[in-house]
Amino acid sequence: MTQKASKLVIVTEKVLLKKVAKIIDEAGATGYTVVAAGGKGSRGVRSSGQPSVGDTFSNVKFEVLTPNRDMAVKISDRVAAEFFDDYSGIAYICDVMEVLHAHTF
Amino acid sequence: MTQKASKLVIVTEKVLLKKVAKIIDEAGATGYTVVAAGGKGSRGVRSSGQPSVGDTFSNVKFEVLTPNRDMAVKISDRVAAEFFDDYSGIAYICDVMEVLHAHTF
Amino acid sequence: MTQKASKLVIVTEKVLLKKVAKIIDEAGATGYTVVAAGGKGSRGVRSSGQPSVGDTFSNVKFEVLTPNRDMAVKISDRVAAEFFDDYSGIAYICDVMEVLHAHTF
Amino acid sequence: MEFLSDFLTKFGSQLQSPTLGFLIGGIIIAALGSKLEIPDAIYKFIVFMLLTKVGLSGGIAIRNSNITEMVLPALFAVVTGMLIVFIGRYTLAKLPGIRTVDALATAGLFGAVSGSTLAAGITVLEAEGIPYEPWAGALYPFMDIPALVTAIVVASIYTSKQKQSATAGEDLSKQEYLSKQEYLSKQSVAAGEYPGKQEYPTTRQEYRKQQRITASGYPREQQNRVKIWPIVKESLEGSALSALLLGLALGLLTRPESVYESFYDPLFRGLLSILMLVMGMEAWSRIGELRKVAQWYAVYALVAPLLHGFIAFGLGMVAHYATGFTPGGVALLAVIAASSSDISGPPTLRAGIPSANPSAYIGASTAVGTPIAIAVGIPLFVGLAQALMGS
Amino acid sequence: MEFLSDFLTKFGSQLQSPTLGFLIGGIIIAALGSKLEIPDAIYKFIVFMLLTKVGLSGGIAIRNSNITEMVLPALFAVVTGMLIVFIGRYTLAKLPGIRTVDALATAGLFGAVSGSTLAAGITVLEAEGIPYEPWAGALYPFMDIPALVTAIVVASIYTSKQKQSATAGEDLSKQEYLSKQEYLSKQSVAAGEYPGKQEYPTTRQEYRKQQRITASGYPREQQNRVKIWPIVKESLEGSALSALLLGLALGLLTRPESVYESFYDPLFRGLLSILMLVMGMEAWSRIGELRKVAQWYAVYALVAPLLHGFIAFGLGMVAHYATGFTPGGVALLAVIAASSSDISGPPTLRAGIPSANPSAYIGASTAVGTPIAIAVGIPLFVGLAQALMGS
Amino acid sequence: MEFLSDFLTKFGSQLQSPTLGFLIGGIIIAALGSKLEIPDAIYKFIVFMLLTKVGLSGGIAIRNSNITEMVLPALFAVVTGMLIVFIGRYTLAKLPGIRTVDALATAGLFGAVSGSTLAAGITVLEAEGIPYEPWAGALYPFMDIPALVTAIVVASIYTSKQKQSATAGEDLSKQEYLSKQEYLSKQSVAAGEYPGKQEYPTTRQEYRKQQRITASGYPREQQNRVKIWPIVKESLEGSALSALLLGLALGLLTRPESVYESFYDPLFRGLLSILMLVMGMEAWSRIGELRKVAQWYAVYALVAPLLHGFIAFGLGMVAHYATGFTPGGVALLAVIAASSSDISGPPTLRAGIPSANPSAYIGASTAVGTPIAIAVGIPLFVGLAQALMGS
Ligand SMILES: Nc1ncnc2c1ncn2[C@@H]1O[C@H](COP(=O)(O)O)[C@@H](O)[C@H]1O
Ligand SMILES: Nc1ncnc2c1ncn2[C@@H]1O[C@H](COP(=O)(O)O)[C@@H](O)[C@H]1O
Ligand SMILES: Nc1ncnc2c1ncn2[C@@H]1O[C@H](COP(=O)(O)O)[C@@H](O)[C@H]1O
Ligand code: NA
Ligand code: NA
Ligand code: NA
Repeated sequence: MTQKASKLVIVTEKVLLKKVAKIIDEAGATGYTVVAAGGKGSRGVRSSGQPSVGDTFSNVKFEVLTPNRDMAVKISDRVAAEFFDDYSGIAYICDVMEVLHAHTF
Repeated sequence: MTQKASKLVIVTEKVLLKKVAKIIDEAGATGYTVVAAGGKGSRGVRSSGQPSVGDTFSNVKFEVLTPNRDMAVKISDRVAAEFFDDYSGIAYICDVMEVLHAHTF
Repeated sequence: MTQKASKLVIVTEKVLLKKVAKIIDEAGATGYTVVAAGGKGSRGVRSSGQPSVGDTFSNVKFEVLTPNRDMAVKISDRVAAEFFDDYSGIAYICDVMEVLHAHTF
Repeated sequence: MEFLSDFLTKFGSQLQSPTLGFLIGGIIIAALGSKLEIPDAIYKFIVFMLLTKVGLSGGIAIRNSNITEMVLPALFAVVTGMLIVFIGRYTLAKLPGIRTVDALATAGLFGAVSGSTLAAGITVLEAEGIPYEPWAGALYPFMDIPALVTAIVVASIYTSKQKQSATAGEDLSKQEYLSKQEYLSKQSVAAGEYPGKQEYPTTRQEYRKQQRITASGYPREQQNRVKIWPIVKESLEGSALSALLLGLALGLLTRPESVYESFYDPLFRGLLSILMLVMGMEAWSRIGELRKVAQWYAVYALVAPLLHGFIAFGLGMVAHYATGFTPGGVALLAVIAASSSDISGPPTLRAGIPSANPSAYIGASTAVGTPIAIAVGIPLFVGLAQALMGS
Repeated sequence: MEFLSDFLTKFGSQLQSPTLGFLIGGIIIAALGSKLEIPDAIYKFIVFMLLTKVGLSGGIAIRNSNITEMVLPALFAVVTGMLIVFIGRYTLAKLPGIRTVDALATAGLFGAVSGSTLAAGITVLEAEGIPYEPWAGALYPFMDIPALVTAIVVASIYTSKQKQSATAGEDLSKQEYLSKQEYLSKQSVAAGEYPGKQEYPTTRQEYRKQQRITASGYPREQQNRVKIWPIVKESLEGSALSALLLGLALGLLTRPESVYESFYDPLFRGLLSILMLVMGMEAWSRIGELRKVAQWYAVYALVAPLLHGFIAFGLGMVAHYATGFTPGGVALLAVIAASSSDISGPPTLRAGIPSANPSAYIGASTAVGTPIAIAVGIPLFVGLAQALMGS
Repeated sequence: MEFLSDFLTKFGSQLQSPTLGFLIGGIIIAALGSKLEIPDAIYKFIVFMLLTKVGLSGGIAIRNSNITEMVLPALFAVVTGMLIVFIGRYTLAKLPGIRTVDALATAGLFGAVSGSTLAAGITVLEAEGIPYEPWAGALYPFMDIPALVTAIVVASIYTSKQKQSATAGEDLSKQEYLSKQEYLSKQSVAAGEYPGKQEYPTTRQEYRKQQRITASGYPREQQNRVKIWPIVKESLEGSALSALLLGLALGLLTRPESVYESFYDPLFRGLLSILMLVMGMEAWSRIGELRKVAQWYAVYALVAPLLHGFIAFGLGMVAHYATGFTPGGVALLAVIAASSSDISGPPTLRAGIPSANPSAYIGASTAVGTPIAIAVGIPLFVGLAQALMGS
């Protein structure tokens, strides 16, 4: 018996790492996965003064599996409301995931 | 004529990198992609003694495209059976992928 | 009112980073996200002479959200035509994405 | 006249100093498209090494010195830091096409301090054999923090005021907006206030007009009072200031002479040369960002380092005559003022004035401000200090 | 009495040594929330440099020395390493609320050796001018590997026994379980034995009760005999031990004096100071993990380093009177025993005793064990060695 | 005879030099499966440091020397670089089972220059006290770039010719192919010319046959003329050559003596020892790739470094008798020729001859070519230089 899930993806600026993680936690998600990402969007702007000459990525990509679509949309709405006016970012969802194995879901 | 595929995602501890890769290989998948990941789940535990002060991610995320759902489930079952008792990890699947171009699939 | 989208994923060699990004730009996508990736496919070959002893990944994974399937297929076709004869790589698509929040989409 | 020719000679020889040579070298190889890359880990390590060294030497020195001498220069550092922000508020921000928040963030960054410029200044003073108070490097936080705090506070007050008048004036449209908003939050519409491939809009009002369906403008909780302590804390916690203060404390409270002399001191110059190379490459790569914003930023970035340096030099001379602050110390105070923050400042401002455009302030500081401070400011103020000593 | 006052003086001056200063500095800035970060690449490089240096100097020295002298101390190192595990097995593991596998892993880690603590001990001996056998650093693997092997072997035997009795006792429920299992593997149910946001359960039996539908418990293939060679191999292949042994071999077989004297030796102290900073920051960041597990771990981590050190010091003194092992060498043997592994040990244990909770053993070792070994152990055993020399 | 015994003595003592010791040590620990890892950031930093040092010392020296002396050796470097490619074209490429593009890429890589081998050569010359022209390191680009350009140009010409004859010969099948192609591009079929888990095919024709539905073969736009400047530019922009040229320019135009003497020079040998370790570990890890390709690559990689070195040594001796090129300079020219590029060459070739198999050229160069050049080439050519000096 697998468990249907929605997968919310949020790509935004690295400086928001902790703040977005907190929102995800507060929404009651059982966890999240985060990877370093680069990218290009409508705003070609780097958020920090970190050397761009170096080899660092300035974005982070969050992936959150939620048991229902509502929770994902709630997280996305809150992140967008709090940050997307001033920071670059995108949020999208895919509703056809199935969790095969997890410690809690 | 595109080729339908299932995408299996496994997020688990970095120390298991080689062992999980071996299982994927043995199951007959044509390949896999792996990225460094951080994350939070039910167990907020780091597996290694590697400094957490540093900038390293302690998880890895595998993505495996398989021609059918069965192969993905088989890989997932084996990884969960061998490791998820003792190591943190999650496995989920998405069945609506289509491979557009690949050297072998 | 969310916006339906296709998600194109291209995993290929790091040396092609800029060239693939250019193709994506030219196809009119609103953006892309890229992460460092490792992996194994039909060709177990590293593209560069960069030390494999080090800790670097030699692939990149692009994720591009496109408003329609056609744009994604166009990008994928061009990348495959220009590079997949000589470089390793895979391209696949998932058509059931929904963009929740974005600056332009 | 003699001073000018003296200065030009000094400037000519400065151009041959490794510090400046590597800076210019970095600009040139970046311009030529070189793929040379100083890895991020090395960059962070170098910053740590340099600022720990500055801290250690300061701490060791303070142990044996009369710390009350530091009071007046430290006070002047605070004054300069705050003054720089207000200068920006009433010059840069008044120029056509400049958003006030962008101007304030830029002025804050130019008021804040660059560890690498400070290190370069110390190297030149030592190469020229000009004595300076060993605690002078510790003036860093006294200018850095007040500048950042002032910029963020003034920007917050400004933004609140703007919002209130906006609410008053756009009452009706706001109502429409809110009902649309309710709809949106239920239907999860793609959102974001920045328009697509257009030019960066200069006022919030413009934003609204350019919106697509993907627009945002979510009702944000009103933040009424700006809290100062979190800003100070964030500054102190930054990696550069942390390393400086750690070194200071270790120099003061422990006996780190053995590692200082065998490790931190001898590696200082060499590591600085690499950091200068990075600064040069950075400067070039940020030029593009500077081009995207109003040209006034380039003008400001050209003039401000020297102006700020002169102000600090003037105040430093007051301290020179009042309490015997050495000419070398005066020069270092001026260099600190001329510098603009490259490591800790930008993230602090990004969080503190989120509506400001980072391309404006980072572009202005990194692409023009820092090279000017190092290439023109340091030889200028060191030259002035030598003239002061001669007199 | 005199010894005590002597020791306290030494301890006071140790507090001012750069080694300890940077360690405490690291704890403090981490506690204050500093964003200072020593990149992972730098950390790995420093570990490589320090252990290669220890190896090189050992190898160069062994070339000209009578290697048979090493036999007794090496034997005592092996004995100490194994003894430490059994002490843990019959003290820590017997305490209430402590899982046996967790206790064994913890004891294994405390029996294993920390390259950074060893390097810190060498620095203090050299600063105090106390002579020691140059091959003493090479005692590292003789204690490290036996401790890890013993811990893993004992844990495996314990676990197999537990499983057998469980199978016997839970025969019926097992049948139910297996049939459920078959069902599961066909339907791919989400699985995993650890419960959600609850406290870490202390027995496997508890786990079962807390299970949700996502539970696991897949029939694992029975591993009947523990193989020792793979554990030894894994230890030897670890980055720290590899660097030490590489240095040793190069020192023994080639003539690396030129690079040793121009590079590895002069950078040693400075790099060590940075490593101490990392250790301090690590210690603070692991406190949280320690809090999640039973308080007995903190008690163990406080007492064990000194106890282990005293045992090794005692054995070392036997070697001192029997074969003339120097007091400095005795102190170093004690420091090695007092240290707990921070680099290679944890991953080896994670793989070797997978059911043990890393929060327990890494928390105990990094947050408390290592600071105690460096801050209390090193001055204590060096002081004892000096007393021994005086007598 | 005497020379041979002399050489063997020298070779024996070379085996004990840290340079070679670390190289062999790296091979051995990699073979033993050690998890020791020199982080990528450190590797890049070391390469930067070494080549900047070589550049700086060259630049400082050129300032005071008669640069016209450099003309003949530089010309010979160019000739050698190009010659090496043509030798590969008419030997390696003619062997059974070798694809011409693979052979050309391999020859290009062996013609190009390795910064680490050059640095190792300099260290040995200095250790032996053999004088050499300080600008000799600056011969690097004069051999490196011509070799890469020649290889890429020849390969492009070859490939175009092949395509034309293929088009002529396969006219009918091509038509079928194209119509299939149209279908494919509408239906987005999985594509790619390399077959699955089979052996690497040696001709393009073979590829076709092994194709699955996932095959590719998209009509590519015809690139008629190879442009040379982009290849030269790409070489110059590579990180190794950038650092060398930057150092050269700074040494020539500024006064970097202070940082050179306090930083770049003293760290040179130590950093080189670490780089040698990396080279050794790399060599081992690439053996697997070499095994996948025809054995002739191993033979070529064994012979070519010495052959190329002898050619350059011969030309260098012409310069010795003609314009007084020192024996040390001759040896360095030979070492440069014997070396094969490890940093900038591979990506340049990957982009320039994309159809060549990187396993072939990187495997041959890294796994065999570089160790041979360092372990046999350097002592051989240094020994020859000493014989030349003695005569
Ligand atoms: N169409 C897209 N596909 C994938 N990622 C995107 C897309 N648009 C934006 N992104 C990601 O979202 C980040 C922020 O976008 P923006 O706010 O538009 O600058 C970019 O840096 C990309 O990483
Ligand atoms: N709900 C979730 N969404 C996304 N990733 C998750 C989720 N839960 C767990 N993970 C990932 O799986 C890893 C292991 O989870 P766990 O075994 O529950 O500690 C975490 O570190 C996350 O990276
Ligand atoms: N079945 C697969 N699933 C996921 N990723 C794959 C798969 N096959 C190939 N890849 C990725 O695509 C890259 C190139 O594949 P290839 O061209 O077959 O060597 C590999 O390095 C993997 O990262
Ligand atoms: Na300033
Ligand atoms: Na121990
Ligand atoms: Na060559």
